[in-house]
Amino acid sequence: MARMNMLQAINHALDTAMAADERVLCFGEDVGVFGGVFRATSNLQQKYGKARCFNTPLVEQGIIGFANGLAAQGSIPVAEIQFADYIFPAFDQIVNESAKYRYRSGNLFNVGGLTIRAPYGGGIAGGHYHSQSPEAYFAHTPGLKVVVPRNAHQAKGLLLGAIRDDNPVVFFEPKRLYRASVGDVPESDYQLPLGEAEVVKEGSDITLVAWGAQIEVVEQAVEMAEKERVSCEVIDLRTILPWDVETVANSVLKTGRLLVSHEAPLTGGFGAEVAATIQARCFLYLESPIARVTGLDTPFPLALEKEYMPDHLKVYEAIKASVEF
Amino acid sequence: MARMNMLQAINHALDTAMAADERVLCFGEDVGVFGGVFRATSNLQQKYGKARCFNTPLVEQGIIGFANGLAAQGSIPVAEIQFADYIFPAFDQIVNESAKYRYRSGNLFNVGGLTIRAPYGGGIAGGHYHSQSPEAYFAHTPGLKVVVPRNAHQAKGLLLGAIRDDNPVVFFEPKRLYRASVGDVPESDYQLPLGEAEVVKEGSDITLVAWGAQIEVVEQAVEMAEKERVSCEVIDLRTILPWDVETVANSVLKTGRLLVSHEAPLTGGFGAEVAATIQARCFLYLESPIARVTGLDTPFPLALEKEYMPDHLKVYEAIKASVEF
Amino acid sequence: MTTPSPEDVHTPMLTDGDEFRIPTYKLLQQDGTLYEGAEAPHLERDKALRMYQAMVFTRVLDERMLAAQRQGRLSFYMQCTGEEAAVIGSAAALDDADVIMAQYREQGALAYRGFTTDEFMNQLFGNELDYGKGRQMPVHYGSTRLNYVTISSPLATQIPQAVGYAYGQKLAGDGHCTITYFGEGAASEGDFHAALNMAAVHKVPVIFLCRNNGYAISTPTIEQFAAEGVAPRAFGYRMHVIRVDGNDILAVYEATRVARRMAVEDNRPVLIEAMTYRLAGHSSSDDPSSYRSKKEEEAWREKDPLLRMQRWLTDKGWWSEDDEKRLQESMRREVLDTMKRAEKRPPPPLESLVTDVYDEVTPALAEQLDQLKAHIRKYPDAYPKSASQVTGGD
Amino acid sequence: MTTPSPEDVHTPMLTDGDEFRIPTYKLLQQDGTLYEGAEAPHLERDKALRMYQAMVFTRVLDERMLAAQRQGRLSFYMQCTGEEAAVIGSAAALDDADVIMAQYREQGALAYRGFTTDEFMNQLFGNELDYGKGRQMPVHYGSTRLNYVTISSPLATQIPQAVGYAYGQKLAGDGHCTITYFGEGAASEGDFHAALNMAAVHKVPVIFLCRNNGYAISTPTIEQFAAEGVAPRAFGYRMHVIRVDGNDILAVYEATRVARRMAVEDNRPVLIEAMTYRLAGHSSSDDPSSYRSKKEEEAWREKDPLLRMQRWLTDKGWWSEDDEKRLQESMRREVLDTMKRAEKRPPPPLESLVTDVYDEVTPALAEQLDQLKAHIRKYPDAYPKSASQVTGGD
Ligand SMILES: Cc1ncc(C[n+]2csc(CCOP(=O)(O)OP(=O)(O)O)c2C)c(N)n1
Ligand SMILES: Cc1ncc(C[n+]2csc(CCOP(=O)(O)OP(=O)(O)O)c2C)c(N)n1
Ligand SMILES: [Mg+2]
Ligand SMILES: [Mg+2]
Repeated sequence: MARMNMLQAINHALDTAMAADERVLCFGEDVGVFGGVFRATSNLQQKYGKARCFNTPLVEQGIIGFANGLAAQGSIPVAEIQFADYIFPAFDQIVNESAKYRYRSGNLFNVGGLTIRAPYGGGIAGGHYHSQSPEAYFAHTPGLKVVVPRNAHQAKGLLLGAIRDDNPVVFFEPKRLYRASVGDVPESDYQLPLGEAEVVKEGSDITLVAWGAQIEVVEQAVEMAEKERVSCEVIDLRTILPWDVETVANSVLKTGRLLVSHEAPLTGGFGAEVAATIQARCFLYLESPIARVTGLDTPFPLALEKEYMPDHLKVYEAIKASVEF
Repeated sequence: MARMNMLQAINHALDTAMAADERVLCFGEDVGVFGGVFRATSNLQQKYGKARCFNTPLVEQGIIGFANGLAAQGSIPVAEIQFADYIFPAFDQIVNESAKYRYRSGNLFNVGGLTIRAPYGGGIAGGHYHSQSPEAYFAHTPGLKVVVPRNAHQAKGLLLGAIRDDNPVVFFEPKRLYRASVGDVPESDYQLPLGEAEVVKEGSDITLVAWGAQIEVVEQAVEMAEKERVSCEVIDLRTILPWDVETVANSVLKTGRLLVSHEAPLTGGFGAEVAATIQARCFLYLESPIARVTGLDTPFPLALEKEYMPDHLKVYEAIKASVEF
Repeated sequence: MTTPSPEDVHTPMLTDGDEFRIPTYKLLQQDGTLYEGAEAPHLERDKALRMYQAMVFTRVLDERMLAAQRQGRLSFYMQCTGEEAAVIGSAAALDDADVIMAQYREQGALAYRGFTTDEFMNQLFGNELDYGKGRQMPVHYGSTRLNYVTISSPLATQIPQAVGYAYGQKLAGDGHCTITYFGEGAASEGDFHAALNMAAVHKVPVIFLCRNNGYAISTPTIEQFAAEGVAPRAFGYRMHVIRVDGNDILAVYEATRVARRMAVEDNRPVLIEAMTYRLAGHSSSDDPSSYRSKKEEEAWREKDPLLRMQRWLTDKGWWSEDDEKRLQESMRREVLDTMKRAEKRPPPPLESLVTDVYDEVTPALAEQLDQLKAHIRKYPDAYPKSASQVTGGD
Repeated sequence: MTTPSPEDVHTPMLTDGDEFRIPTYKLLQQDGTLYEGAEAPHLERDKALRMYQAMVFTRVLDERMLAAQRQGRLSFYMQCTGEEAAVIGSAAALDDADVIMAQYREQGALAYRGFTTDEFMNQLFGNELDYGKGRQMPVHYGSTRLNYVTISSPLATQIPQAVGYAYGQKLAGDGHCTITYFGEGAASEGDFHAALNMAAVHKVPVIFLCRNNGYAISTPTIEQFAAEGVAPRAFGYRMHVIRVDGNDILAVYEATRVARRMAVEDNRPVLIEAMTYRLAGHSSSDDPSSYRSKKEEEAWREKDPLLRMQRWLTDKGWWSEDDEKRLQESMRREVLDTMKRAEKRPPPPLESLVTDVYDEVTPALAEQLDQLKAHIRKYPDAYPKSASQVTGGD
């Protein structure tokens, strides 16, 4: 075990993956000598050479197109998109190509080796174009896996899991936690499973579902709520697609209440899917409407970011509203 | 009034808009002399000249980038994307640019004049890449309007509404109905409102929400259900974003049951948003779980398209399950 | 980065590159003889005949399948007609283990590599033997055995993928390269630009073969780009380029052979622009008469690449009228017989709806399949293709 | 399409365009004198001083704001330092009614057009007077008055937009054009390729000005493209191109003037590649020392475009050391005073969270705002920026 922040944990995961399998490659804008604008790929070029860790020209659609081809060939590309806000030029390569490669070819070809890493989310005064949370766009795309870690330990284990998973994975990293989330992380090679949510905290009155940086926010709200004797169960979804319906449904069958929280705008956010599925699965057990605490239905602001965000106070109020319904 | 199919109605709308305002331009791949692969822009180049109706090079990101600039300049571009499956290379220009132009500039600049037309949906043996229904991707994007007409009359009125709406509109045309939907369409200039759903048929036992070609499917199912004395209310959402929560909620308050149906895959489809919102708004009035009848969580198939589709039989079964819950 | 910087200038001189036009490389004339000063590439008789037979097969397949589409037996078809030399000449210059990432009009390359008539038909009819499990429209072939990556409809996406694939080949050090085919229309996509740039920067053994066939559906090249063709774009990436008469199989073969050597031996990517013409409609859904003249078509029909090679072979004494007749007949028969077999085969099993979305069927998909089966059991008549698979319960 | 087709060839000759290198247009030497044989463009004294003052203002603004960022007063900043001649020389060659679509490092153009210090500061501090209503990061300026379209962070998106904008200008027939600025890094995006191609095909009055400043964040041009620069890409579109010394304001001015004439009079788009250097870090978050040498930076500091123009002005007798001192001082004072005012101003009103998403606030957004207000009323201390706006109830 070592104390690491999330960036170090990610760097460690990449290092581990590259050391263990020479087919693993890391590339993207500024990921070479510089180690990426957040330094997630620090020292990898120095250690594994320019052929396996390198800068690409500034073209996201090319990065992912190139990565798809590499994966089809049998390499294990880990492509970085500098900010999740800049993943959209590659949307076609991800949604029409990565996601459908295996299906359309009847499994003759696949890009299962592909992992796409991108820092996402708000809370760093990044404004309009350095704050978006686009997970829901990808979660509507069968064939992809979408993964979001909540802390350093999870980041390393899930990233190794993603790299070794035989499906294309979009791995969103909560950049607000890059340096803020520090914890004990095994230096050994370990993987956390994709497709499995984790019950982070057990409770009996209400189930709270979130992922990534929002888990911390939810935990703050829970602390407030528990002082008022509301017993909260907190679930980190971890994998957004395919998501772990069973774990959430079982929890709601027990608590009778559900709140989902994410930074992305309300409308069409992944919270809608969770709510829609769970209201059907747990209809007779629900004691109050499923609540969603999310970003506003606006583009991401800057000066009023604090007001925009689904912070712990908003979550806390929604918990209260749910239990007092 | 004249008998028109949906293509003729769309062509009529474009003609009407171009005649009424010389700032209106139509362009895209093969839309010039050829009139588009479906012939929606037939004769417009001949009538209004090459400067106002023209072919573009084969590059969707360029088409929409160009259209954004034109709209910012004050023109009223109506850009065609040949198939909705090919809109993804333009995703960045739509989601990061069109949608955010006004907000990010504090309304100094906007692309309100922009309309993007694209044929979408299955049922034409188009397989994997000529069948997708991508409306949910756009519905998660504040700043856009997303509109889908269900028949020829609606197509003309909504398209004129979209062209004249001062916001960027993505207008998805159900290509399965292009020639199949024939009806009386006024030859005059008329608009239908965006943002308003329409109660297509009143009923008291269950509310059925759909849009585009799926309305016809739902109506077939309703016919079967009503034979068994289930009174169905059918709502055509028409505008997917921003959607008309009031009309749906009022209906569900009355019927106590809701079914949403779309062709797109279940997970993260727009049905999730409708279900999530309505379970919260109508919690105490719901007599059964909100049902979703949708495409499977797979890419679009070809040989087994019939099996994949949310057809009238599946809708009918879901109606029964809901009222018998 | 070896040549010195050119002189500075002190008066503003703008250039559009028109001084630097790229010539067209040609060897074979339409009458089957070589241009003066031209030398035929070294080609063994067997190989030359293999190439020619692939051309004839492609032509026969195209004719028969278009007819089948017209008869309503097939939903859709796309012809390679007119472009056989560009496609087969280039494929023949490769090692069969080199990887092909094509657009959709390159069935000739697949035929050259030995895709069987059965394999063609199974895909076209999307039956239970289709490798693609009936998920894509006709002509979306793929073969791992033949290193032919399954066709994908979104244009140009395969071009940067080919660069990535070839980068992997370079790392693997197996001496192979990737060729990617695309139309002059597809070359307008952003993915094309990304691909050429990345290939040049990362020194990737990839060959970009642009079939400039004059049209992208109805759009003529003059509305696709202002330059004479796609070739000068290579200069923007300091990539080697050669423009070749795409109806001249010898020139295409030789250009590709030279390009392959640069790619594989020096890791230098090459762009080849094959000047040709789409003699047929864009697809079986298209009628070109509304956007181009019969006269133009006729002029190009005169340049038929098949006839040109046939004459060359005949001149060499490697081919006769008799051979031609026999070949045509046997191929026609084979295509028709195979088609009959293929169209009668059942569709892929119902399970194939949910397999291959992921490496393993997820619980949610298994559940969706179960629900679907139960539903079909209730309404077997409504789902004739799969009813028999679910009746009897499971 | 006027020049005849070049001769056919019968041996395979590949070219990468290296024969056709593009020279750099230069007028002014670093010592302020013209190159031999060079002729200065016609420039009135007033105009020359307006250009120079914009350069100085930009430099002063950059220095002060970087310092402010280091002091924690400003969240983020990006400098134009080293590239003032490229940006201001080109802007000065336009009509002020021509439209500018810039990347983010072109504050010089805005300064030249007359964006006031207040306007700069209000944007930088995202206060209630920021036209952008505090929604974007610092340096995302925009001005309708000055025909300067609001900056957008996603790279290269403005390039095809500029083509569309200019197409609209052409239809309107108002004799204006659009210029779009972008870095050599952004030119790798697919949108660049789309834009140049569409501009050439549709004959659009647009000027593409590429600031080739050697780096895209940490990525040097050698890892961005294999060619010497961006200029030869124009050949791919049969577009006119000129490469210019970007630190030479006279050459940039004249190149742009000529380009503008081609654009506006003949509807011929032009690509200008300005060779320059980003003297500062990429942004206030960047430290370039880890990816480039001090020596390299020093070499370019020697080519300072400000000094070069200052010397030329001094030679002409239009400028003195005294003038310089006075200007620097007054600008510094103005920037500091204005900054103090701007940073004290309140943020935009709470309502601005939901306005401008659409032309009108939708009912759903109005409801979200109401809920937010009610919430802030409950926890005023947690939202200090907006609490005062909601207390007292509404
Ligand atoms: C991204 C994308 N946009 C549009 C289409 C529709 N489409 C299919 S083929 C075609 C024309 C392609 O022309 P070209 O690349 O020249 O190839 P050719 O058909 O001439 O062989 C178009 C527009 C598509 N398949 N993909
Ligand atoms: C689409 C997109 N991808 C990545 C980024 C992140 N990014 C911001 S600036 C930059 C480098 C730009 O370099 P260049 O175009 O050369 O301009 P310069 O900074 O040198 O002026 C990058 C990668 C972005 N803003 N947009
Ligand atoms: Mg073509
Ligand atoms: Mg740069």
